[in-house]
Amino acid sequence: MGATIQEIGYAFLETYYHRMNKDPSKVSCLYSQTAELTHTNYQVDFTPSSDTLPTVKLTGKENISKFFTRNNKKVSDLKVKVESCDFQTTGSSHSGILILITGEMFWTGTPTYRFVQTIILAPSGYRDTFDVTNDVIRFIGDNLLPETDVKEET
Amino acid sequence: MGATIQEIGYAFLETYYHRMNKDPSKVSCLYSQTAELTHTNYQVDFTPSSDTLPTVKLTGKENISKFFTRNNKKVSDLKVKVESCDFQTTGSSHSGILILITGEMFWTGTPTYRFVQTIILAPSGYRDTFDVTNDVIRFIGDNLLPETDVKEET
Amino acid sequence: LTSSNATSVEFPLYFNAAPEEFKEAGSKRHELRLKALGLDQGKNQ
Amino acid sequence: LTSSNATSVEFPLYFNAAPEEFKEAGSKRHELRLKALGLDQGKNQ
Repeated sequence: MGATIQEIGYAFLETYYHRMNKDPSKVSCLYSQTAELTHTNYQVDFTPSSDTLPTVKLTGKENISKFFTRNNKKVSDLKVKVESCDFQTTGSSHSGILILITGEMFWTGTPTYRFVQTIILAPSGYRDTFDVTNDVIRFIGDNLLPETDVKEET
Repeated sequence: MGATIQEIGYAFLETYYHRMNKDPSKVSCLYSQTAELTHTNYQVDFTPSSDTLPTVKLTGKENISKFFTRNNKKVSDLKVKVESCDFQTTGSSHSGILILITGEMFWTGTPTYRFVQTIILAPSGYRDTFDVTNDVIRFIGDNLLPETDVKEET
Repeated sequence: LTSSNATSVEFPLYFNAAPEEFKEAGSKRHELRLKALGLDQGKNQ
Repeated sequence: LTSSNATSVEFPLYFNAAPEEFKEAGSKRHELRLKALGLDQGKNQ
């Protein structure tokens, strides 16, 4: 394999975010048949005063395809700033790639939302191509205030 | 398999953080032979004015073992607050578990540091046990100020 | 293995420290925040 | 596949937006921050 995992990873991110922007209905082509996706729950209205967004979990390429098609408008409006990427090899014989991304995203008219995302790429079986097997996003609040009344655990 | 991935995941985290606290030299037993670890770089002095910490990447159980043993004192002093966990199944036949953690950590005398961490567990081959194949931590700054002078990309 | 959230866990979870122990460290972080915002007048210790 | 960081990339990376487009959205987030800190006097819009 000629390319480093960084090169493959960055090229993937370029394709991934570009396709969201240009053709959401084809984003699911990047996923494996049994992929799992935890992504922005677009069915819930964004709360203007909240600095995080809820997520929803989907399993399988078909459900993922429906998700991106149904939320076509929002998905294509997504704007992303990536602040860091960490890469590791993973899976059998380390032929897969794990990417840990941090950054901010927004949609027209919204504030920025800070997020972390983990994506796992596995060799697709075709020469030098990869499928997404896992994709998890989690939004990060600011946690600005010091803890004054910490909840007790039971 | 009787336990859910959540149950396995939380039980793992309990073991993982507890062992850091009680016996750092045995933390590496949780990792697979060829595991990759991106963790706090304890060889660099913490900068008091910074809200993030640098990380270092290690490959293989032997190097991971040396890392935890060399940094014994700091590792055993680690205190962790987990604010969210996302779980997905991963790997061949989805027998592995991906965990995306967000939270805060600190050491005696330091401020809290916000972090995100991705851990992948794969079946070890022994009945119902798992090895860590990947473990990546990334510290998150506050990014408090709005962007006034955005750097241009070339 | 299902995608259900059967395990009910209440966040945050604390490891190797009681919730109170996070207060002091958390206030140090908060001071860094105020400094970053230029709001740390009279609090420089 | 190595652990080297041969690929030099300058962060942040922008996708589907120019850096300037993040300014307005970023300032909305900043207003939420000031509100959370109780520092939003005279800025309620």
